[in-house]
Amino acid sequence: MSETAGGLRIRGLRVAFDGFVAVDGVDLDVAPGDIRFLIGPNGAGKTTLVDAVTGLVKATGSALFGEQELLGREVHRIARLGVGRTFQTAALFEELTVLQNLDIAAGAGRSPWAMLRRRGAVPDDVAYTLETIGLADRRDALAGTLAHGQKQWLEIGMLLVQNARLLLLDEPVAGMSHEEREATGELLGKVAGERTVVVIEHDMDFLRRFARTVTVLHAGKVLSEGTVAQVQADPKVQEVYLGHASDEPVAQGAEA
Amino acid sequence: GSKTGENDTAGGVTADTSGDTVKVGLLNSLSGTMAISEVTVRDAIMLAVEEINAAGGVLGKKIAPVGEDGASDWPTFAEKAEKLIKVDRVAAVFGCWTSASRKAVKPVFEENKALLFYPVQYEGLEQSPYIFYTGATTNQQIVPGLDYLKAQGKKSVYLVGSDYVFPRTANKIIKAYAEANGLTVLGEDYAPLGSTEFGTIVNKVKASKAEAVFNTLNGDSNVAFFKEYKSAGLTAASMPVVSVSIAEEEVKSIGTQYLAGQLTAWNYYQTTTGAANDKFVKAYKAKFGADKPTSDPMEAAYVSVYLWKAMVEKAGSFDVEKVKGASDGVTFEAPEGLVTIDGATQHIHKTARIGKIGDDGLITEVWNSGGPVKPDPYLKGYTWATGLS
Amino acid sequence: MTVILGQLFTGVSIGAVLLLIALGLALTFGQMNVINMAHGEFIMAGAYTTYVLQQTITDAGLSLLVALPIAFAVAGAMGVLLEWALIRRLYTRPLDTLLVTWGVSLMLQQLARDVFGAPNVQTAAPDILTESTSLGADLSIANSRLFILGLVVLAVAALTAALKFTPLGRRIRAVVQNRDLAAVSGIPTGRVDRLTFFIGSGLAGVAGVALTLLGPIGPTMGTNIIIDAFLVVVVGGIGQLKGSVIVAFVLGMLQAMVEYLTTLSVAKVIVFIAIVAFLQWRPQGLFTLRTRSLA
Amino acid sequence: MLRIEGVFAGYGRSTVLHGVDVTVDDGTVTAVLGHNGAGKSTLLRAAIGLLRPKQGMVLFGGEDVTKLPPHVRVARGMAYVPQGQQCFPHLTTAENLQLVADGRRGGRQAMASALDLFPALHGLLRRRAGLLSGGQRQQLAIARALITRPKLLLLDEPTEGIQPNVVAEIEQAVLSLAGVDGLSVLLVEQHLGFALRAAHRYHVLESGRVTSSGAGGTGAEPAVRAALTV
Amino acid sequence: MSPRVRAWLGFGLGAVVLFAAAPALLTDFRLSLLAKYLCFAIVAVGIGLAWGRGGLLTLGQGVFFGLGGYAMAMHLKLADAGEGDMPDFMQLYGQLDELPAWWAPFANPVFALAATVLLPMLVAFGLGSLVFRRRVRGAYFAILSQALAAAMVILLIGQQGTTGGTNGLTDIEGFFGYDLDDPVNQRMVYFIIAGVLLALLALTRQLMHSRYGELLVAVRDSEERVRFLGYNPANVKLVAYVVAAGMAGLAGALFVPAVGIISPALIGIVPSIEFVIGVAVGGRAALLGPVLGAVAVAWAKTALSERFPGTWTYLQGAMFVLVVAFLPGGLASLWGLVKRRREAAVPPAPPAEQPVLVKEAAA
Ligand SMILES: Nc1ncnc2c1ncn2[C@@H]1O[C@H](COP(=O)(O)OP(=O)(O)OP(=O)(O)O)[C@@H](O)[C@H]1O
Ligand SMILES: Nc1ncnc2c1ncn2[C@@H]1O[C@H](COP(=O)(O)OP(=O)(O)OP(=O)(O)O)[C@@H](O)[C@H]1O
Ligand SMILES: NC(N)=O
Ligand SMILES: [Mg+2]
Ligand SMILES: [Mg+2]
Repeated sequence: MSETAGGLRIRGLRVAFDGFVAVDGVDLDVAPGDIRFLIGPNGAGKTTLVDAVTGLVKATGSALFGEQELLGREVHRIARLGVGRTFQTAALFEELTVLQNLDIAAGAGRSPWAMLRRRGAVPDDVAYTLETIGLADRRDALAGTLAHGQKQWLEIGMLLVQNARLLLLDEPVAGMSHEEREATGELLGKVAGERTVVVIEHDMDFLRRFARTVTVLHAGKVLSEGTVAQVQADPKVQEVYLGHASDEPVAQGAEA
Repeated sequence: GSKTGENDTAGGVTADTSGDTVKVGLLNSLSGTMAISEVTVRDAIMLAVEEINAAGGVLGKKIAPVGEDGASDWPTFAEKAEKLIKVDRVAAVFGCWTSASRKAVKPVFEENKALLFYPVQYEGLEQSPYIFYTGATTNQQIVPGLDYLKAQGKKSVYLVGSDYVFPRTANKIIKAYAEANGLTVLGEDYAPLGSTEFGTIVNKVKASKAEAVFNTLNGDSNVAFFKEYKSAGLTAASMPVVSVSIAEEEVKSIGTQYLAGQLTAWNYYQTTTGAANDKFVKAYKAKFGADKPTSDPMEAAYVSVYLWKAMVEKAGSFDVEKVKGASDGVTFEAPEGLVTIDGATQHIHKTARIGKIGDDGLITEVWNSGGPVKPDPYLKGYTWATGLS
Repeated sequence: MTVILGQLFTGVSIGAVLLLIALGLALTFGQMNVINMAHGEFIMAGAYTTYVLQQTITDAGLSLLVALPIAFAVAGAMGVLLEWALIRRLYTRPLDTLLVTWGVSLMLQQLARDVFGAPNVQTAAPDILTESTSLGADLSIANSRLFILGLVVLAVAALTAALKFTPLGRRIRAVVQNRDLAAVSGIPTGRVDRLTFFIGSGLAGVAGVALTLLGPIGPTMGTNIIIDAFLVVVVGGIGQLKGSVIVAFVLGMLQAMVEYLTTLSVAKVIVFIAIVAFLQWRPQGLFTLRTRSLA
Repeated sequence: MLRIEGVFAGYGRSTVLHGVDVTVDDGTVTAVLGHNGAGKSTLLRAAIGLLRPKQGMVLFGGEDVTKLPPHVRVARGMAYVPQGQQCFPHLTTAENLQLVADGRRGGRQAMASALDLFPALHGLLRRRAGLLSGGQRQQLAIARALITRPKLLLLDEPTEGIQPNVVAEIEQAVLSLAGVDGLSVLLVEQHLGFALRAAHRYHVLESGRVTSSGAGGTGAEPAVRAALTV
Repeated sequence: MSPRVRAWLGFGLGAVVLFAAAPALLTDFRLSLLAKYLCFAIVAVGIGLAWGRGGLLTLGQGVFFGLGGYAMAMHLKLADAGEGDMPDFMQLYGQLDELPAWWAPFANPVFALAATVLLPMLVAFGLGSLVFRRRVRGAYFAILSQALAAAMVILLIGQQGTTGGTNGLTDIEGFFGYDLDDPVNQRMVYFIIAGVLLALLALTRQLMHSRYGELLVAVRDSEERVRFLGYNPANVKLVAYVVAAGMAGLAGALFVPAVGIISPALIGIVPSIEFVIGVAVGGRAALLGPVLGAVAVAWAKTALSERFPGTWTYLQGAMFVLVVAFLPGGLASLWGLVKRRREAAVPPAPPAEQPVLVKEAAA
């Protein structure tokens, strides 16, 4: 695996479910090392886009990570190319400990021989990540017993040890307190650069603090793209997503 | 330990005959698919044991039965046989129904030089030195059944059976017979034991336009087969079925609605005449209920206990080898008529009977062999059968 | 030609029997995820109910008709008892229900043996159901099979309507999909579970009554058919009644055709191979309900 | 309306709540704030009856409901929106709502007004809920709870995953329901701004204990932040 | 005590029980029964791995047990028959003129021995590859594996001439030149079985505690998630399934000299479920649970049916029901429960709560 992050280049991505088009011809370029925020109304197709890129749903078009075409590959092969993701509702191995969760995430490239042996000491990257995500003291707790927010941190931690070069994070700070969002944001800032990060979020404060570039999806299409300020100022975005003053009725447009 | 081929160092286990009782083993399926049939056999054995005990026992000792459940599972039969022999040290074991269970226990009895009395009609081609066969072998049931069909002028048959040793072997014999006797076998079908879906088989039978059906189905399958048979518009008049595993008990569970007029081949029916049978039927009903019919395997099991008693008394000992040695020519006035042990084969002379199922659920004899038929498990006396064994 | 038509009908009727047996499972297994190995013994209970009724109601036709609702109630009640005593503790570990109910099925078989005796028992069928309807030259259709086909059609229609359109149907489905959420949505989950189990088991009782027309009535009558019935539900797609319906008839047809050309044993093996092959194509059964969650 | 008194609760052998007292007065909004893992969700689960307290009492409308199962509490007028966008995945959106409306007087109308609050759901009525997007599911979950026309609403992070303009709507709705219809709300929320704007009172939960409480309103924010950063 | 020390002590204790205590205390008959139970225990160890750790409820282990058993029995039958001769049953039922081609290689002891393990593994690999890759799982897999057992039985029964049909292969007299009638040789067979069991336990322990073992649990909990980490869960499951099949095959092979018969009755649906129940009764996820359970269930079956031949099925059924329903961790969890009770003596034992809001009904 190359040590430099690749960029993500999506062309004409289209996902349809029994006639309903969830992602409708999206073009998207994320430069290597960027942190791109992906926002848009509920049901705009953000998660579906990530699903398509990671092989969970079938899609047409093209999604290149670096030189590699991702579409049409199996999920685990895409993961091995260095694409990692988190889920909108946390998906952990609930009956394994925090440490075991991380160790498994770290180990997809291990040889069969290594797999058949015990984990000796805690691997360095795992130990480091445990500290980073603040779960060092819950190392031996079963993941199923973590609180909601802790689970999300663990998920991010798993991506880190997985050494993913393209991180696709689906609402990573949902349910986190303000301080924790800050910490998470800073963490993301740190890992970007050598990795390319795509974050889906609805928290505008968070977005303002940490986004470099933003893409707005609406009804499966790109509605707007640019810097935080540009996007915020876009009346179309205000209309379908941000809303105006709280007393004004807001149009809902996500679904026909 | 000893290598194969070296002299057998293992001796038999001698029965425990100390005290004033002698133990015998009862080995039948009380659970699982075969319980349907085997429980009645157990009942018949118990009846014989009680009668014998009431009459003073065997060589002055009361019989103490030790029951084990074979659970319709052949390896379990083997385990339980070994337990009866080695732990309980019984003088003889009565039981088994399916040939598969007998095949499973056979080495156990041979290895331990212990006695098994096997009470069910079977496919022949076997002769273990430690088994006494009190049910019919093929020349006492299958062959007479075929002779009867031939005498009725039937020219073609369809063979239907359960998928296991007895029916497959019986059908092999039937085919050999058919070839030599101008009978055409129009088809042959097997259903796994316990199978209850006979739509297709009956369609095939019907389409074959055979003049008769020879039925070696066992157990539950018979019920489904005959219900389907009647539903297809086939009757005893248009296409009679000769069955070799349907006795009074099965008739009762299928219903005369479906069976009336059909034929069976056995050595005994509840309606068989004679004082010995009157006594047997009366005693059985008194013990187990007036609605409980007696049947051929039950009778054979009942007889087997008396035969063992007679052998023991003739030998004057419970010792297995002595009992075996005394067996030849031992007779018993059985419900089916006089039976005699053939010491050479350890089978018994039995009267063959063809019966017709009546509306009352009883089977009445329509033909018999006129007297006991000498057992011929390897069909050595039949030229058409050369090459079968 | 008549043979082929005859076999076609045999296939349909095998399918009808399969479906009748599988219908209750489509509820208890398909909807509730309970792998009830004692389902066969509930069928047996239905058959014995017919037998017991015939001891007092001697008219075969009448007793059969009376037996249908009573067997439904008897088997249903057994189901409720089972649910209350055991199953409700096992909703979080669905596969364990298989093992527990296996134990229950052993006990029920022994119970039948002790109550009714080890040998099979007999019931009389109304004469018309032991005969056949002739459809011209050599082709006839067994009335008992027609009766069962009618019964199945009726049962499927009623069950479909109940699940799809009634509040009860919604509740049943909601409870299995998310038990806690159902509870906090105001649904008495315990009662819904028991009711579902009552209906599913009751259908087994009805199947038992119908089976007295075709096969043996004895302690082990349930064991032989139960695996096939589970296969029907699995291949049809868990949670989907229409899948079970289609699959039952397709398997019945396949079985009849292959058996006609070969033997019953070969037909069973081929059906199995066909099922494995089919699951290669549709691993979650004919009809599946996908969700986006990873569970 | 709701009084939680000295509740100890947890999972298996571990205790999460250590003697929590929280009161929600009639027609008011009470916010529960706290870090991840503090026990906020656990508190709501104990309140609705998914978790039986090891000790302590839950009183609803003056009645001790500690031993009542959840569906009975719902019948008495409690409603609960769990954390995590929960739904009945194989039921359609309409069925998810209908399920709660079934057999309820005025259910049909309640359903209509819940849908008015979340117009985005209109177009999704025939889609199975398991296929909805996260935010759509969350909207559905809130709508579902409102259909019972509860007296007390337990909301566990209701705005998680919802687009900003809809968050504003929900905020409006909560305020108006509490103000106009006399609904009481127990609100767990990370979004401090929203929580304090909506709440009449707040409690901060730390490691299963209430460590500070006070009156709501945006003015309380500094105090709460201070309490939370300890 | 460190886990490693405890493990060694455990193995030591096991060895003493199996190699010293049991042979000293039991009669030949009971020892031969124990040998049989230990064969079941070997199957159970494999199921513990595949099901307890991997979540693969395999209701068809009888098939692999049978493959191993038949491979061994075929060799022994051929050896009994002697060079160039056919086994007795073939002459009786098969009326074959010569040995079927697929029997011939089993005359070679090395081939036959290898086949006892490799054949089941190969079949498991074939079926597993198909099924796991297509993500057939949960109840689907369970029912399918059960149907496999049914199909296998039907197949064997249908081929009476070459497989012995329902009878199976019986009347096996020798074991690589040793006469199986001789109690001394029976003991030898027992010791081999006990040794194999201990060795497989050691192997399984290593597997369970390895990274692979953790991954297996992860796959059980969330197969899809594992995929997103770059693993192919199909392969992870396949390993457990194939290993379990190999163990079952070996157990079947050892069963033949111990009991002297292999037949379809040992490999169908019922025995396959009984294997799994043994594991559940003992404790599926623990290392020793399956062993304890398999031996306990088999022993109880023997003991109960001897003592209560008419009613033992009630007792057996009740045992399955009670243990599985009320003691999900099996007998192996009793120890932990007792220990916990004692620890929890001061604060009242809290009621166990169900996990909250199960996101979606598990398959
Ligand atoms: N398998 C599917 N079948 C049908 N419709 C689907 C399927 N998956 C997603 N959808 C629909 O596609 C649309 C896009 O969903 P997606 O989850 O991508 O939205 P999102 O942008 O992530 O929204 P949110 O912010 O609420 O998470 C939604 O309307 C959803 O209902
Ligand atoms: N099912 C469970 N089993 C065991 N422990 C649990 C379970 N659910 C939660 N916990 C533990 O209880 C504690 C409190 O969890 P809870 O979900 O109430 O926190 P929370 O305050 O709602 O956090 P968040 O803001 O992340 O939702 C946490 O430490 C968690 O690990
Ligand atoms: N011997 C028989 N009927 O199996
Ligand atoms: Mg989303
Ligand atoms: Mg929470």
